[in-house]
Amino acid sequence: MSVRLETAVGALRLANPVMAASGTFGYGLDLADLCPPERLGAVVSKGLSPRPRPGNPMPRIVETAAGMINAIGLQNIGVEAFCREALPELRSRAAVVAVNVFGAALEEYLEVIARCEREDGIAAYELNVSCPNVSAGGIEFGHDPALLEALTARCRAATRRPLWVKLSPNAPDLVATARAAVAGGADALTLVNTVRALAIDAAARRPVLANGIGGLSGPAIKPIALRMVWEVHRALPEVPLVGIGGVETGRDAAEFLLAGASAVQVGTAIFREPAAPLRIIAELECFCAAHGVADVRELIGGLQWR
Amino acid sequence: MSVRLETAVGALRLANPVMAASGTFGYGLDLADLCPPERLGAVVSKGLSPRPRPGNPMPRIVETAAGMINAIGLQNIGVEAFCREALPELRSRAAVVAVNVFGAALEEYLEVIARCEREDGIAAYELNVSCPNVSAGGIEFGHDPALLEALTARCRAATRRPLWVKLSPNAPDLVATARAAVAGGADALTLVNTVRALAIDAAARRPVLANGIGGLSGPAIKPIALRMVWEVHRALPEVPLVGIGGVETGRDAAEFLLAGASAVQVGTAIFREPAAPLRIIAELECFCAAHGVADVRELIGGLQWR
Amino acid sequence: MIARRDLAVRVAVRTDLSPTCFRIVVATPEPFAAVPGQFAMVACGEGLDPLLRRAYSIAGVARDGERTLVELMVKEVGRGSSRLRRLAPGAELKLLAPLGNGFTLTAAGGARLALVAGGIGLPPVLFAAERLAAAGAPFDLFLGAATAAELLDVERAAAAAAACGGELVLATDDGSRGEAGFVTAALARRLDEGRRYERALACGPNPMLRALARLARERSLAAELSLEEPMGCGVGVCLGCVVELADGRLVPSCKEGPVFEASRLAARWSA
Amino acid sequence: MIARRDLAVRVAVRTDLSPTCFRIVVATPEPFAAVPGQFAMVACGEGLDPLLRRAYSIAGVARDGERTLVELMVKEVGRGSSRLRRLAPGAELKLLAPLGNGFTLTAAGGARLALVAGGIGLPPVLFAAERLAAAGAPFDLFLGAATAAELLDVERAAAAAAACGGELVLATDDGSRGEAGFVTAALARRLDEGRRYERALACGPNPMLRALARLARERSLAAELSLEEPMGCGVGVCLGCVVELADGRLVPSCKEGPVFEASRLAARWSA
Ligand SMILES: Cc1cc2nc3c(=O)[nH]c(=O)nc-3n(C[C@H](O)[C@H](O)[C@H](O)COP(=O)(O)OP(=O)(O)OC[C@H]3O[C@@H](n4cnc5c(N)ncnc54)[C@H](O)[C@@H]3O)c2cc1C
Ligand SMILES: Cc1cc2nc3c(=O)[nH]c(=O)nc-3n(C[C@H](O)[C@H](O)[C@H](O)COP(=O)(O)OP(=O)(O)OC[C@H]3O[C@@H](n4cnc5c(N)ncnc54)[C@H](O)[C@@H]3O)c2cc1C
Ligand SMILES: Cc1cc2nc3c(=O)[nH]c(=O)nc-3n(C[C@H](O)[C@H](O)[C@H](O)COP(=O)(O)O)c2cc1C
Ligand SMILES: Cc1cc2nc3c(=O)[nH]c(=O)nc-3n(C[C@H](O)[C@H](O)[C@H](O)COP(=O)(O)O)c2cc1C
Ligand code: FES
Ligand code: FES
Repeated sequence: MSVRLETAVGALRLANPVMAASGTFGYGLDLADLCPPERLGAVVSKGLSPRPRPGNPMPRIVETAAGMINAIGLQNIGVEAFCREALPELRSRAAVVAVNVFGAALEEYLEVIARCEREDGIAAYELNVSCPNVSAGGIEFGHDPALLEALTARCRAATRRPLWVKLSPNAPDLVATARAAVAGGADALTLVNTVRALAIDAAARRPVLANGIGGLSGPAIKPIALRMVWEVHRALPEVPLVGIGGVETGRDAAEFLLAGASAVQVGTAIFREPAAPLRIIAELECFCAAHGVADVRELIGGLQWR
Repeated sequence: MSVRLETAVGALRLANPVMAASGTFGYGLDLADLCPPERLGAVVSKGLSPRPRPGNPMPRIVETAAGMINAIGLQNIGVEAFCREALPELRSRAAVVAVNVFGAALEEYLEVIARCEREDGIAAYELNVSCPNVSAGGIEFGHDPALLEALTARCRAATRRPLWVKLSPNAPDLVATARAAVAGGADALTLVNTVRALAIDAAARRPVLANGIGGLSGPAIKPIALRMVWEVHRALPEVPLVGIGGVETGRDAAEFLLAGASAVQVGTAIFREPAAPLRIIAELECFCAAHGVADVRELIGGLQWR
Repeated sequence: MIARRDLAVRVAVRTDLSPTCFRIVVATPEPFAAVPGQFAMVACGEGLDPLLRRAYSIAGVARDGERTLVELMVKEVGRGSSRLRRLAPGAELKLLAPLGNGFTLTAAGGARLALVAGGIGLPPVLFAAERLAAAGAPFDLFLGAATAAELLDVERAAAAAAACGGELVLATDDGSRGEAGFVTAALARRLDEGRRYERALACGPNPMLRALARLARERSLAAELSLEEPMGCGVGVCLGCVVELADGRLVPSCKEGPVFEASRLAARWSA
Repeated sequence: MIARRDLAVRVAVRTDLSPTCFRIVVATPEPFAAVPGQFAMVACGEGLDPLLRRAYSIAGVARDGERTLVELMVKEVGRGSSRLRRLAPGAELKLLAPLGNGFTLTAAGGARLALVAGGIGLPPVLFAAERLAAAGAPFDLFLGAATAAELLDVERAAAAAAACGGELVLATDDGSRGEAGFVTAALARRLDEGRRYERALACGPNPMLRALARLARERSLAAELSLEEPMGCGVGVCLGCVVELADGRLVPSCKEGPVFEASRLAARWSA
């Protein structure tokens, strides 16, 4: 049985529903030998700020049960270097590129978008309003619906490209946050970012990470992420969603699609296995074939509530 | 080196800081052959309602990565049966018993407490205001600070015994909820209950659990629970806390103590290993001895923030 | 009855029984005994994956010099069973056992039992057969599977049945060995022919158990079914494995079961 | 240089080197080559525990008929290494390699290198020693450990050093074998005696590397240090392993390292 894997996130058509997540695939080319970006539905860049950022002190990552906590602190090369160093090759490979945008203030988001608007080959913007690592940073936008709506509206006005807002699982009211992003003009919502978490070095009596708190990702959070995708899908069935959180297998991807996502992103799994997104695409295809799904879009939102 | 393991949750003194959590140790005697309740700091009963409850339809549990989701639906034998069938033997074993109280309405909490007040041998009440399983049930109390304060105050007025409030990790504002419980007269806070989560059977296109949503527990949530204990401890340093969520080892217990808990509860680990609480006590003692901790209370809140 | 214990055991033997099923025999220096139908909660692999133990019916218990051998039969299905499959002799394993109630093996003087197993439901039934054979109690043994390759340990089953003149009836859904069709149909044919049983003892997939419960109700045959509900703890404290009884109560099948009198179960079991 | 690949390999040999350290040799039918100092990201165990791969320095690469043997030396410390320890020959393993940059093995005609290893820092240093020995390049080999039992593979090290007339210097913190005290002190004594080295190549615990960096700065000795920062991915995308350079940049040590010129590192490395 041949399976159609094409999907779309709003108006953006993707060859398959599996993307590499922001912060886990570098600038799209770092793993090109093991996982060619052009074979993925899309690649999302590491969060880009107007200028390079050094990030947090070490240690920045720690493993937990079926998960990891990171507090990278949004280290990145800056939007300028991305546009000059990575984008040309991504373009020539015809990879679908979403730029993950991060700013310490509203103006910084606009700066990043403005710089990217001068470039071809960017398929969408994904606003990171949910990174829990930088206290002066994005976290406030993602936790305050009014602020988030204003941010989204300003970014919306700055581009005609698809605009995704990446939601925080730590927001006091997820659905209210989702509505605010949509009200501000988001074309789609990505959910979820990492869950605020703490690891303690008991012998040293200190947090393991230099930053103290970090963000939990990986299979541990999958059941939470799935629940959130479903909650937002149920509240806003017309809004395209991108599901993320602990996707490790094609079956996981199918679960997110069923919960209402139009596509998924793969993060931590890439650290375990750089070619994980390719394997997941293949497994998703097998899953569809085995279950009589001729078109992967049949799965989207197909969960039958009991 | 000899280690003092005694601790106290508010005025309640415990021989050691390790309790069996509500819903994972039956009524305190079910595993007495493998894990004698009198050897634990305390045992917390399965959530008791005024009358027996049948609980949710099957399936009720599903395993996830380093965790499990349950939607038992608070099946229990009712407070009357507990007082008649379990309490006498718990008393004669001199086990320290906390009664986990659950009600579909405020009056039901009071009913359970009133019945228990007629009995000796109950060391504390733990109000379950956070169970995410029964939509008509406790969830509203735990998510609305005003309601929670009122509930706590009414229960406070009904007993002179220590009153613990068990917080939900799903509350929109954890610290506000904690403050409300304390304002209502709680002697201590237990945190956390399970995290709302969803597992999907992709082949069947249905939630795995009959109830749809359930509560995630186990090692997967430990980093989230630790973060929450620390956040509440930092906001309310004078309030005794009982830490819970994924405790599997003595080191995990030490981490919760460092984050600010005066004692810990062990839940899912008991399913993996009925004698887990005993092992955890022994490991905690070893940890203390190895790190020059003569009195386990030295650990409480001892985390040095970076 | 021996008290349940959390035993640290070592794998003595690991052999394939079919392309998907295998036998694991573990050895313990501790005294151990079990009733057919009882089970063990087995920690399948070190660490946290999988998190929960898996329930496996005890397929046999034997004394071997200083140690006791406990036999399990497992079908490779998912995370837990595939970890078990990869164990080599000498590997350590934790095993909480014996758990649950077990079958009623006594029969009124000379009365015959019908032992019915479907697929990987064999272990407790084979254990029962061997116990009955050793006691000289008469029974017929019905083994069903989807196809010939999934009929496990047929020679041992034949020997047990032969020991007291019982019949071994094989049935496969695809007719590749023994009678074609479901094993419950094979039993029904014996009843039609006038054979009488004091009681049927059965373990297998739910559809088989339902068919048997229906048959038992229709023919007024006493039947004990060993159920396999998903289990979290195996010891009655998680309430994840409850079974609905005819009186409406939901009882943990790990504690009140896994073996239930068919007539005690809620109507949907024999509907 | 051979491209990195995610290889599915099988364990060929697993032997103990000390009470806590062991050797694992894996075999692959694929062509494989590596530079001393390069490492592999190894998936230690099936399933999700542990979640992330662990980095292990390559201790040697050898051709064996149709297959290539890749050697690792591991100290049992935690979840990952204890899983590896329990692997039996034939077990499957995934191994992403070769990764990182490796040591500079060329030296100006006839100039001597100082190879310095502390504890389980031995593998890349031994690999370098054997490569240099094969090429006839002169070096002295300094091996340090806390105690005699933790000096690993001394005979192989002696053979490599002997091959081109180099000295093998052993040092233990407790003086139970070789010179008493830190291995860097043993190196300092040689420098004091007037011995000259083109460059030092070192791997070991951070305190040792710091001591070496200090020594190198004080004596104007070029030194390359192989660092072991906690790694998430090993391929430069998680930014969990960054090292601060003297110019203030934070660079992923898995990609720009793990070997760094000591003088390139931030001042705190030689403070
Ligand atoms: C009392 C009892 C006795 C049992 N005896 C045996 C035995 O002797 N031999 C044997 O091979 N198995 C037996 N089982 C089943 C066994 O406990 C495991 O469920 C089975 O091995 C699958 O586990 P896994 O980790 O390999 O698969 P998983 O990864 O857990 O799941 C694989 C698939 O099986 C399904 N599944 C999981 N658990 C169950 C369950 N309990 N019942 C039905 N489907 C399930 C899952 O939904 C999934 O689709 C018994 C179960 C019970 C409750
Ligand atoms: C480039 C590189 C090369 C390495 N080469 C070798 C080698 O050849 N042989 C070898 O035995 N080990 C080597 N290591 C270390 C190895 O990657 C693992 O960190 C080590 O085996 C511990 O893993 P574990 O899972 O057993 O312990 P874990 O359960 O991860 O941790 C056990 C303890 O070790 C600490 N720890 C974890 N990771 C590191 C780390 N990277 N550095 C220091 N402490 C850590 C933890 O904080 C914990 O206290 C190397 C590391 C790197 C980065
Ligand atoms: C090391 C690391 C760095 C990350 N950096 C970013 C980032 O720059 N921008 C962003 O929106 N999300 C970032 N994330 C979050 C991931 O994109 C993703 O939302 C999260 O990890 C959950 O998915 P997973 O479980 O598949 O990893 C990062 C995650 C990790 C683990
Ligand atoms: C099967 C099951 C039943 C539970 N029942 C209750 C309950 O009746 N009352 C309650 O307050 N918490 C209940 N809990 C929550 C636990 O007490 C505990 O808060 C949670 O499981 C997290 O701890 P753990 O990770 O150690 O399991 C239950 C948890 C599980 C897994
Ligand atoms: S499996 Fe936990 S109660 Fe039966
Ligand atoms: S380990 Fe991930 S960037 Fe180096």
